[in-house]
Amino acid sequence: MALLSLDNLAMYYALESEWVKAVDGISLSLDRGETVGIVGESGCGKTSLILSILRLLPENARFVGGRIVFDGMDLLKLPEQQMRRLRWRRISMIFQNAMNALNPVFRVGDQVAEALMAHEELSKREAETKVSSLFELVGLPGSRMNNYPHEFSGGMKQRAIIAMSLVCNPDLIIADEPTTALDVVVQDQVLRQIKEMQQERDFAMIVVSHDMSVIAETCEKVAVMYSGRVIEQGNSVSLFHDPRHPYTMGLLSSFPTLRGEKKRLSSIEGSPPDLSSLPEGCLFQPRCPYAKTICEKRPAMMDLGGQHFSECHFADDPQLRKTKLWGR
Amino acid sequence: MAASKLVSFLRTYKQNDMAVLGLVILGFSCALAVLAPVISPYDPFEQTNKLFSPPNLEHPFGTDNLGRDVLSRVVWGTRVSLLFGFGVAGISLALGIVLGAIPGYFGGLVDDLFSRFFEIYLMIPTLVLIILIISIFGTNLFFIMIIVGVTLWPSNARITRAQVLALKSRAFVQASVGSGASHLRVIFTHILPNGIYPVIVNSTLQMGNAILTEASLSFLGLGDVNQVSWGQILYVAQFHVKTAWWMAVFSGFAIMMLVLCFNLVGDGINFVMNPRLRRRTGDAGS
Amino acid sequence: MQPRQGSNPLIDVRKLKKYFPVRVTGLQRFSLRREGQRFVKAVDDVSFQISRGEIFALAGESGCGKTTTGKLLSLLETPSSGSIIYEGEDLANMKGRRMKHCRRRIQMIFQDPYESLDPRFTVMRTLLEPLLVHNIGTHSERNELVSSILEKVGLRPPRDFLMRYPHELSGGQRQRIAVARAMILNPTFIVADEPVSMLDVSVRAGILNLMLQFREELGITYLFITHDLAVARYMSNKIVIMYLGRMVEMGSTDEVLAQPIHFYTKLLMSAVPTPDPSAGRVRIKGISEVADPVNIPSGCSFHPRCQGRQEICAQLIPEMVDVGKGHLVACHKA
Amino acid sequence: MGEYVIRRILEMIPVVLIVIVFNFTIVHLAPGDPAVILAGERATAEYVEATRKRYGLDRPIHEQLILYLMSLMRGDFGDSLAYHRPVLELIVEKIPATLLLVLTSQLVSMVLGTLIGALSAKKYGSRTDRLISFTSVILYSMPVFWFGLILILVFGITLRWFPIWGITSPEMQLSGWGQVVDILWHLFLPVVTLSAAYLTPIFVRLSRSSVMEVMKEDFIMAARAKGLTENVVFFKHALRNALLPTVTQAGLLLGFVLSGALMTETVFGWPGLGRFMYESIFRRDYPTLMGLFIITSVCVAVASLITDIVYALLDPRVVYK
Repeated sequence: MALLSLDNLAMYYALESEWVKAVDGISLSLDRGETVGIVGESGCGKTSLILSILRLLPENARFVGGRIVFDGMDLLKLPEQQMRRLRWRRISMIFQNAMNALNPVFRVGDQVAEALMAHEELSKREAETKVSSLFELVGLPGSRMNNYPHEFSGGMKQRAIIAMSLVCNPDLIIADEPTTALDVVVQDQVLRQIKEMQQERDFAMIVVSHDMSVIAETCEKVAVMYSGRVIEQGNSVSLFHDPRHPYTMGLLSSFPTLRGEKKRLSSIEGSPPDLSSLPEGCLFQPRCPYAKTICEKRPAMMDLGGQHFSECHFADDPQLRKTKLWGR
Repeated sequence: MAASKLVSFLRTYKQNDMAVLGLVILGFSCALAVLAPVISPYDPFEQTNKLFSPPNLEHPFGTDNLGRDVLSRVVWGTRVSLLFGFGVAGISLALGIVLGAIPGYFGGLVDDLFSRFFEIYLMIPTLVLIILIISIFGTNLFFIMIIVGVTLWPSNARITRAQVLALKSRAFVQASVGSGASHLRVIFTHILPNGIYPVIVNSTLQMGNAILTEASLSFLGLGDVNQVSWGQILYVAQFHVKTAWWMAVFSGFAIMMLVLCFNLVGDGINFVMNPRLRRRTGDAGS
Repeated sequence: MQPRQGSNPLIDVRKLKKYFPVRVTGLQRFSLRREGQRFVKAVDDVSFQISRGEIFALAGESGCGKTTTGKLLSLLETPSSGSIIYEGEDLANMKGRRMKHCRRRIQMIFQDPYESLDPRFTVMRTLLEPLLVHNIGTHSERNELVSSILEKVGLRPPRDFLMRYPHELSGGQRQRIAVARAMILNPTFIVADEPVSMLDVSVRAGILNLMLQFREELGITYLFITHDLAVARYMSNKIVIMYLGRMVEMGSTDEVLAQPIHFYTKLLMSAVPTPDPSAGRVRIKGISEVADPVNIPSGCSFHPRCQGRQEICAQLIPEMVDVGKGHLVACHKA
Repeated sequence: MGEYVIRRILEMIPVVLIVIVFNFTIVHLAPGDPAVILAGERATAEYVEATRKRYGLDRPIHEQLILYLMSLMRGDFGDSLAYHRPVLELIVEKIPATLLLVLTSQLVSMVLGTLIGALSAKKYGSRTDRLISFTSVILYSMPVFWFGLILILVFGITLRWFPIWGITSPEMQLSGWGQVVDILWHLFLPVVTLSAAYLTPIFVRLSRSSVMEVMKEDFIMAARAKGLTENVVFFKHALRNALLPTVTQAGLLLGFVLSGALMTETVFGWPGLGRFMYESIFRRDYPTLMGLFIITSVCVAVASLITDIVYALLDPRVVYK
């Protein structure tokens, strides 16, 4: 049984006169110890999706359909009290901006210990010992526990956040753009740290990023989000080597690489639809160079075998793969 | 373009009913001030032998120690208060923008001097200073207006400075500088239009403060005796609270309403211009 | 894309320095113990030449001084010392009319398109401003120019965009407006500071290709500032790698990125992830983080993080040494 | 820390100097003879001449300033025209009463205001929030002395629950705890006046807006994600951070607070600096008014120092060096 499965999940924000369909029918599953990457551009609903899992949404958010099943429990039916106990103990997070995720007026160590003591009957002393050894594990001197966040550098804060996410030994860690704010060398170190921790502790992970390279290097499975939906998903090797959705193909040909041959890049013209007035047909159709009349209809998720799915009418059409869609 | 901006401003402003209430009171007060000679039933200076008569049909707000009609005095007092409020806020706004924009934009020594000055200003109890000056130099209304205006400008200057400082490093301002625009052009077309609204809000609040200050000074016996002002009425009233409560109650209420409307309007402008104050909601879930 | 290395470069930067005094803030201001004034050496002894029609990349991590260098070259900051020779004139400490004249020729594209357009200005007004500042053309000529530049940056038809405000445009569209604003004065040199790093991945290529197109068609020269080596590789023909205000390696982009010599360049390159799940990459274990720019290490500022450090590295600042084909490295081991 | 305090005390010197120079300038700019201003309009010719000698008003202007500074340094603020006693002595006598009023009101207002404002922010947009906001803006709009008069009218004159004048009831001849209770009883209405119509609304607004700001921070989301209860999130993480701007503002408001206290004292006959100032205005007692200006400035400066220290205790990011 999957550790986490989202089943046709839909979460909208209620504005005064309209719905913003931030998550609009997403299905996704994740096994123990597995890492899935969610990739998408700003405004595609990826942050809303992960906050839905933890039920940490603003008050105007409404779940309008679907289920979130975690370890057999339907999270949307769980009373708030139990949901709160589940947070961090079972599902923890690594935040995008470590600077802002740490409260500036408390010691870093205390903030890590706080998460532990909220869920386990421990004395302050015991908690501190545990935090200290965790600090050493992520490569921070244990004595640094007593420092305040402003005394940490960016990379150190991100390490502290990693330590914090591990403190209750969760089954699942959600990492929201874990390295976006960091320089490339530190990013590399942090990503490696996360990977090492995962090998040691064997937790499952959801990594959210706009950076295809980060996803490619860290995740076994990838889901590509566009306008509140997952439009393609599969294991990362097949998705990166054989994308079956014009959007994914476009994304992959839109950024340069440091290694390998130099190719002319192409961009995806236009912009994603407004989440409060989505088009009737395929969401990507207005920007798609391959669009045909059939695309006026919303495509169904097509199973391409080998756990590879794509929401394109032509996903199994060999012609799509042969056509050079992007780049003049 | 300007018209459409005004329309959209008013549309958001309308959502805040308290702010609308403030605007209504303000309109009413302005009308009273303009129409005072027509509306007020008696001459505010006219002394009669009906001393201390409690509110009745003839004198809805009663009469004072010299037999003057309190209602008429309150109506006329609106003029002085409004004039004082606008005058003080105007002086403070003009000084504040100029003296705040210069240190903010040019920085360096001028800015250091301004910061030092402001720190010192904060430690000076302004009311005591105003009292000292006015008690020595006399209580002419316009003089008081200038003195109060001159003591209030630093807060406008501080806000202007902070705004200018924040805006001048913004990329769109840098872009304008980089394209060769002059300092004045940058300040007047990019910085001030984008940064002025907190200063406007503060000025609105200062109008209320100015009116309260005038009332306080009058209450302490430092008002202009040649003017009919609410503070003057209260000054006299304090000696007769036990016998003639109406003298104190109505004029004080008038002050409160006028100050209230400025505060509500200030909040209203802030509500429109500062989207962060509006409802926290998630939208396009980035 | 071989750089046409002319005998007289468009821009010749010599021993450029920019030190910012460290401002004491908050309560430290009240300290009785006044230490000597300290400086952040944002740009320290930087020299390079940019030829006409070249795209010259400045790369490095945050705080390496690349943005400050860009500001110095676009006249938004004045250098502490050194000179920037542009068409035979020194831009450092330039003033008045001559400065205004140079500003017309040198334009800038900023990182954040949400920041670089005045939120109260329509597209029309944003694009008219530089023309008005320099008193170019008649009313109708100016309108003509605005429309044609919108056309050139791919915002078609222009009339659909003229009356829009920045908040009514997407990130990519805004950045196109920013490019248009830089191009409308017909400049020779453009400083582009991370022009795509704030944009969504899918629209980045559009901006990059637009800039390449202007180079090909109009011979625009660019200083291209980026933290992303892959983007630098795509765009530039020459590259400088900076670290803590100093240049560590310079040369043709292909050469430097194919055969990096400085340990810092190697470290940077090894840290860049690959968008290919099956490609393993060799990672150099990085040591700690960039040092505090106020307390730059002695000698080679990179030495505490360097795998190949020797005794001399802590004592002597290495000079840029030519290792052949215009490839320069500041390393004692080079 | 100690060094920092010394530094801050040294910082006050320019403030005091500026205030003194200000006084000096005013006296010399004023219409009429400075000696008459300092000696009082009804003073005899001999007394005016004696005053002229005393302050050296017949000497060149820069010597006068130095003389004035010197005499102030000796603690000689001149003699009160009304009491014929040294001004400094009179002022020092009045400080404790004002301090009692200001500190009590400030404490009550900060605690109440912060909690009410936080509640308002927590229930943002609700009926409670609107009620709190509206009430506080109304209270804030009242002239503080008028509110005092109304309280006197209602609770003092009509209901006779509280005394309306002074700090004690001398006719009751109380001592010990009885006296303390008597003072508190007299203190009640002035404190209510100063808090309700002046200070509390300010703190409500400050606290409301800063709590609202803090609640949007990422670390609040992080605290919730950690599975902390909403109370811990709010009281531990949000309120502590929201206090910081409140304390800063409280420091900036000190001059303003003093003004309110002076007005309140006037209405209630509270025998502090405010009442004293009122009497001095009435009697055109300029040496006293000038002395009051200097002393109140020093008081505000000291209070701002204390505020800064409190701030530093709350915010670890502040470093003393």
